[in-house]
Amino acid sequence: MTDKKVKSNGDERVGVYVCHCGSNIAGVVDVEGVAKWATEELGDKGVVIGKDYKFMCSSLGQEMIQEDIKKEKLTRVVVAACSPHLHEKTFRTATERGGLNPYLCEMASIREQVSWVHTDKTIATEKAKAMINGAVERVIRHQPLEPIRVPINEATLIVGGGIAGIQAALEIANTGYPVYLVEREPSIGGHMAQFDKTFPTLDCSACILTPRMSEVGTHPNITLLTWSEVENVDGYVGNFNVTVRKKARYVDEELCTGCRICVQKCPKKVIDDVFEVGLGYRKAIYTPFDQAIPNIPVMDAENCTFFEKGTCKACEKFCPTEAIDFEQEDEVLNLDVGNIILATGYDLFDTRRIPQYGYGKFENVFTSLEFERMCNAAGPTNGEIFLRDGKTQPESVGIIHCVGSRDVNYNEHCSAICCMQSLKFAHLVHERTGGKVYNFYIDIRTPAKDYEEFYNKVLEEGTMFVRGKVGEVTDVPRLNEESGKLYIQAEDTLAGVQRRIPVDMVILSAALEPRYDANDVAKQFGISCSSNGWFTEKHPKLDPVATMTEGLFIAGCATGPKDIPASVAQGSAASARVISYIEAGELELEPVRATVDETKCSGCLICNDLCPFNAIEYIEEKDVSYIQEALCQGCGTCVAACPAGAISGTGFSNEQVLAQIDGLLMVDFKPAAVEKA
Amino acid sequence: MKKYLFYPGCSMGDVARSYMVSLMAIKERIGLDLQEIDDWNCCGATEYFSVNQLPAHALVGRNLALAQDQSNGLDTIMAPCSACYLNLSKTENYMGENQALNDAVNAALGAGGLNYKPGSMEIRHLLDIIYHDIGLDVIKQHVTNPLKGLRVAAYYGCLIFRPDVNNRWTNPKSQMAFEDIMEALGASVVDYPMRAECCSGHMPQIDRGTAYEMIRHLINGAAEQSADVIATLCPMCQLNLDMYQKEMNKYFRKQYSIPVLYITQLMGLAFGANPDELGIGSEFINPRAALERVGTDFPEEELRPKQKKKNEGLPMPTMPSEVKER
Amino acid sequence: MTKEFEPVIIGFTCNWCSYRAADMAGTGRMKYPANVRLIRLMCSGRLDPTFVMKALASGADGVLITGCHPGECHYLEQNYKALRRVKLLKRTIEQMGINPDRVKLVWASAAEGVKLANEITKFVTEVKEMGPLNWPGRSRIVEPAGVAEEVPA
Amino acid sequence: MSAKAKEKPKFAMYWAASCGGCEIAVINIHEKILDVDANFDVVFWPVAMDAKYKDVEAMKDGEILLTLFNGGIRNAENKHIAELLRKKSQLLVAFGSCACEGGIPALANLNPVEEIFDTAYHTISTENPDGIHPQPEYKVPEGTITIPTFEPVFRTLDQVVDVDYYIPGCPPESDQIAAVIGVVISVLEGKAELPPKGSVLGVGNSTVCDECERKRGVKKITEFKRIYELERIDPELCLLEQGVLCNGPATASGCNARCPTAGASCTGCYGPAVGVIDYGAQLIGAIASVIDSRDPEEIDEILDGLVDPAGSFYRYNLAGSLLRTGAASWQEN
Amino acid sequence: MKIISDPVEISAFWNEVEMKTPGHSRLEACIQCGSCGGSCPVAGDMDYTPRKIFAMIRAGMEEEVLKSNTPWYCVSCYTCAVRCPQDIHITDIMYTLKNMAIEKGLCKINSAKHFSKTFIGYVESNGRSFEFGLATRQSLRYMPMGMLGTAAVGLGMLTKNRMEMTPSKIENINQLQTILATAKELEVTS
Repeated sequence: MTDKKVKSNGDERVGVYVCHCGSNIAGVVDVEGVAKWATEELGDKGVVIGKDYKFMCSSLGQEMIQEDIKKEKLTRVVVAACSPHLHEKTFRTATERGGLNPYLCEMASIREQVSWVHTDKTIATEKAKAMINGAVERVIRHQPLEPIRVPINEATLIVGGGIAGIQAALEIANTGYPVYLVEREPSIGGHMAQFDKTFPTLDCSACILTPRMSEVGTHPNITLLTWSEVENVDGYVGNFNVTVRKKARYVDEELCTGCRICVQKCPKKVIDDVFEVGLGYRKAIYTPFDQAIPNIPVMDAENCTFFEKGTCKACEKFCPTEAIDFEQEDEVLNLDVGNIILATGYDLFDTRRIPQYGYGKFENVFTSLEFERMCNAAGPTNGEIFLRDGKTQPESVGIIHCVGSRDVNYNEHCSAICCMQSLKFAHLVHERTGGKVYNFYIDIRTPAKDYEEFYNKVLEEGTMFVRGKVGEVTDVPRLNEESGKLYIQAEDTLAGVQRRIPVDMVILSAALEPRYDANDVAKQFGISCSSNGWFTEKHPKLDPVATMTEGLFIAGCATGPKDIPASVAQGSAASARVISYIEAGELELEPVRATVDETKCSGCLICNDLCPFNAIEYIEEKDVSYIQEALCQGCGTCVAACPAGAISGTGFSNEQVLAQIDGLLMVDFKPAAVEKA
Repeated sequence: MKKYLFYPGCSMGDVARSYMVSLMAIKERIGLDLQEIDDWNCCGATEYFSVNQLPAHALVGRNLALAQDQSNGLDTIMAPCSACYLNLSKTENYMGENQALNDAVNAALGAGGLNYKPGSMEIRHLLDIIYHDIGLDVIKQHVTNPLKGLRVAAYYGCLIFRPDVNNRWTNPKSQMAFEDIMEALGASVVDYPMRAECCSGHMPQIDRGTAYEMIRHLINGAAEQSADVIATLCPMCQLNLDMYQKEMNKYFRKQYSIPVLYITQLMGLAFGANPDELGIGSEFINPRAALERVGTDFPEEELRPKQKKKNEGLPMPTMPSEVKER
Repeated sequence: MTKEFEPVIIGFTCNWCSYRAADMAGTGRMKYPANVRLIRLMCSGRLDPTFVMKALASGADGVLITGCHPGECHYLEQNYKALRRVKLLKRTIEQMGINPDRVKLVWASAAEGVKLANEITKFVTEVKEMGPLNWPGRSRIVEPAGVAEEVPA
Repeated sequence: MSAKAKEKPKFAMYWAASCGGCEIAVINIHEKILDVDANFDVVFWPVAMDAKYKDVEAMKDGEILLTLFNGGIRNAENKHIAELLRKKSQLLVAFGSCACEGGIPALANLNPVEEIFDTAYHTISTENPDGIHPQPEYKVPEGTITIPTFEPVFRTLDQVVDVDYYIPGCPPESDQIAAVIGVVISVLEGKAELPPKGSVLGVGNSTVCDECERKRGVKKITEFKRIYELERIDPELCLLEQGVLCNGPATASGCNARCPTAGASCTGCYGPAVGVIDYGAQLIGAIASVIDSRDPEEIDEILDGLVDPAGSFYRYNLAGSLLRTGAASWQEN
Repeated sequence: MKIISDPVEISAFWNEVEMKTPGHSRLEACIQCGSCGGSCPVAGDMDYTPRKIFAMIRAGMEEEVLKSNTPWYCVSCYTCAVRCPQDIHITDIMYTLKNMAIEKGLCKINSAKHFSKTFIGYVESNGRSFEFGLATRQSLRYMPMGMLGTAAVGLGMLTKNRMEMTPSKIENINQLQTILATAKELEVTS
């Protein structure tokens, strides 16, 4: 009942151009024959000329096509030559110069798919004919297409206020464009703010970071939204609409002067699980650290005595500017931005997952981040290296590498920074306690500027290196002389023996892991995570800060473990990409897109979840689905999935493909033809 | 009544008869209905696998096949011996994931007119059943004679947690099953760091020096915590710690004397059964002295978890009830 | 039937991986039988089962569908949809008496020119063994007339 | 016949290979049937009146204005009459699923002729003590009697003759029939134009979901169930989302979603939406897309829940599909 | 000094180990981290740590590996296996090495070998193991010095009614024997 034969409207005038490519094609395919055949046999389809030429891609070849379009009033062009991935652009441009819409040109790859891979001339020639025939069938059903142009909003959203996010924000802001920097925590700074020294130069983390932080805090082009989270993302490159929830601080940012009297007066002391990673205390109203930006405290309602018991309000009583506001509520902001950079960073591996290392069981087993805080002059021990008792200096320290990294039971990846970090720790222990240090490693990886030199330095300081992944950490004596210490049991793989090394303190160089909510974030922004949970780049090497979604960029550890220099570099790279978009003012998108015919759409909601780019939205009132043109990447999955045939795809429509199938099948292998008759 | 297919394993017939006796003595009380697999054969222990693996798997395969044929509706095999438990579940599991092995084993079984379809049987250890299916509440209900003050070292041995082919013990909470059960019986469970270390397996047959050192390590650990009893879940463990304890003493000139009893024996005692109902008396280290204390009060300090003296220093990391699953 | 039967196979290739693999096979001058004729789609997710039905009805003896490896789809996850469609499609045509192996799904990345060439060679031999499909509809593609005549009455 | 009647345009209806439900559907238009009589001279309608083929043969070509042809082409007789009526009618309408796209009887295209006969004559469901097997020709004392020969495949009307319009449905909804007749009449009265040749009449331009009242969300199918396997059928929720295969999304609207509304899943009698080339294939593409799994084995497990895919996706469309038949029914051997 | 001429591609020995291990040993994935050697309760008494054994297998040092006591000292406690960062089936490989050592007559740890063999002897003739026979025969053979001690133990076992003087036998022993025989043939042919 429905027309199963896809008919061409017959009134197209097609030119077929067969390229010799020197002898590359002509050597195997009878190019003259094919061109002749096209004119003679495909006339009924509208082929008016078939020509062959030595090098179609040469300027002469292109001009020939342009001329014919004008002289012969061609409406369609077929070029049988190399792969479209090589010269589609060339011939589309030629077609355009000839005065036709560039998308009315189709290529048949008779070099890569015929002359280079087949030897039998007859068969090769037949296949070439088939492919040209298919191309003709297809091209006469092409629609003229116009590239989609989208204007680029100048504002940029950056999610994550770690060093990568800070870098990106400053680069863009300094170029003169507005930036919204959203940070989940009360202050920007990220993990870097927690560190003491940075390898290999050993300059103090705070000293190099805080100036950048305050620059962000005061920059006229940067709107800083800390204690805030992105709730929803709509729109597409150039015009994203983002909803941000600004959590109640219970402190009026206008009135607060950052004097922190409230913090001093607050009677409630709680363990700081975030910034001090559980190693120190903070108040119920607090700023995570002294140089916090913005310098405005946050009230932790869960622990605040007033919110618990209804009395106290010490902070309010003593606040000189009456900035405390217990009635304050979350604020929901709507931002229009043109581009988005995700710099959401990493989580530290939960070392409790490896029970045999005894973290949480033995008090003197510490994580790398705990140790960073301990070494930090502003940390809980004012930079002194103490055992958990808070006063004794360890005489011997064991540092275990690859805890939760390079281990199929936890994370297969190498966390990249642990080797250098552990070497840094070794140095700090030497420097501050003069104690013995053992590093237990599988391999030492120091592949960056001055890293190996640092390794040598640490070796010279007398750090002991045991090559072996630690079996277990225990406080149970096994050999007679043992007692009262922690014993690190490992195989010294270079000596080929098992060793039990007594230490006072153990530091676990824990793995860097994707954020626990990385997958949700990815889904929310319409990008994807690799199987191990890091954000996926558009291309891991050639486009490391872009994603498959236009206008969405990624930087820093969110894409995989990185040290500070690499994170900073990526922040700059991402900002450069954004700036180039903004400067261009508008973006041209490939017009290969899908569209919904609303009259046919029944709103059955089959297609809506199929698009990884969230391009398909369901319009309740009309009960139909709608495809956001600029978000659509043109894969065509929804076209194939629409049960009502309501979605059609430009450039690859059913009619085109079905016609091409018929076209390809029409020419038979001679022998086969005999068989089948 | 919860019903299971029951694979006792050779040891339950002789060296671990008391395990069998005590299990039989308590099973009704806790609502355990056991249908012994008819004409089961040895699981091969570690020995058979040492010589040729395929026949070893076939050996186990026969048990699985028999169970499958006799199951009528039941899908779980309960094994009280950790070694049997491991071998049964390992072969079951390997046949499932390795087609070649599956074909070979079934070819062998075929010769005996048998066949086993991987996945049709679930293999579980007695501890698993008691803890997950019966549950602590039921146990508590039956405690008439709480083991008050009896200091127990709950010893799992290797093969329950490792290799754990079916991930039955991944949840850290369940890794306290044995301790929890002992506490449910009213006993005082000591912190026993060696709870999951090796009892030395077949080592006494191969190198006594090595074996005795391992045994010493285990016994010493229990002694350090001044445990009255080591509670076990596996004939091999019981045998090594009990039978060779004196030998080990001689070897190292030590005077350890810690009786080693089966989980089921201690349950029986708490349920008010008398010792000989439970096969108590066949141990090499006489448990009487220890058991006489049952009921008498004992200072509670130094129990699991070790009381930490108030910490003025840096706070300890908080232990989550469950480790974050990723 | 003395002459060896030469099947005609239609291939649907993903623009990002397997079509480039075909290019690579070309540049690498790898030889494979000429029986396969490729159609470029943007993604294996574009594969409409109708295309396969059409190809089989119109005289193809086999259909080859190639896409990016699972997890490597240029459009993130659309190749899984292709996988599911092909699976369901195979079940359906099998019921209609067509050997489901005449439809084959192959993952081939842009780097796997060799793999693609080998897969094509392999598939061609497989289809040769299955013999011609020779669906009554096939001559419709030459002369679009009612199917009635070709059905043996 | 009255003199006036002669002036009336001629109407014919024929019942080829089908169940006859279509005929009843026409009667179901109640008093509107009188309009038919009022406006048409019914010259040929075997179910309703006595008429002989020769009467039709005697007519001049195109003498009949409108012929509603229900049922597909299964035997020589169907074919002969189809060709005859084509010649004699100005407007030949494929009426009902069987004529349009094959309908239920076309599912027989999955089996070879012998099997069809065996099933019909020699299975326990048939009482046939003398093992009678029909013969195209049979000698009796009086001579040779013949019955129409059975064709190897079941074909839609437009696979045998040229068709002007299509009215799908199993059977077509009576109000739709009435509406179409209404149109023709108003055309006769010069009040309306005929729709373009080949159009499908009596259907909406969307699909069943468009008319279905059930609540819908995005679909993630983790398991296929047959409707009786559901512990409880949610009266509000989309059946597909409850794991029941429902062809509604792919089936042309026009039936007011009768079945889904009544709690039975749509089986697709109204055929493909306008412009869809192969109903079953389209549906396969859609259903497979919303299966919620990436693991090949799991996918297979889920698909195992779909017993008889061909029969479900091509329930009414096999003859009209691209492949048209199963291999068995035409392949020699 | 010892220099090993590198085996072409993968050594035959390595292949054999891989082939004889049910499932996939993942031996090729070893990164020589030593978490096995670091976790092993008997590493101290082994000729070579498991890690080193794997390196030797890759180097094709068949004789040294099969003569070593390492596999025999493995108590199959699976500690290494569960901790291995590369999920190498260490315990299974140890079993394979034992099989091969016996097969090729390279096993130097007679006590272990014979213990296993005796054990198997009983299993194959009775379908069940037989502690008494085992203990006594093993002691007589390998611990004449310690015989007193063990005898005492053995005696204790009897008096404490923890040992049977006679082995118990399963009913359908023929079936079991056929199965095992077939399995052995298969193992050879495979």
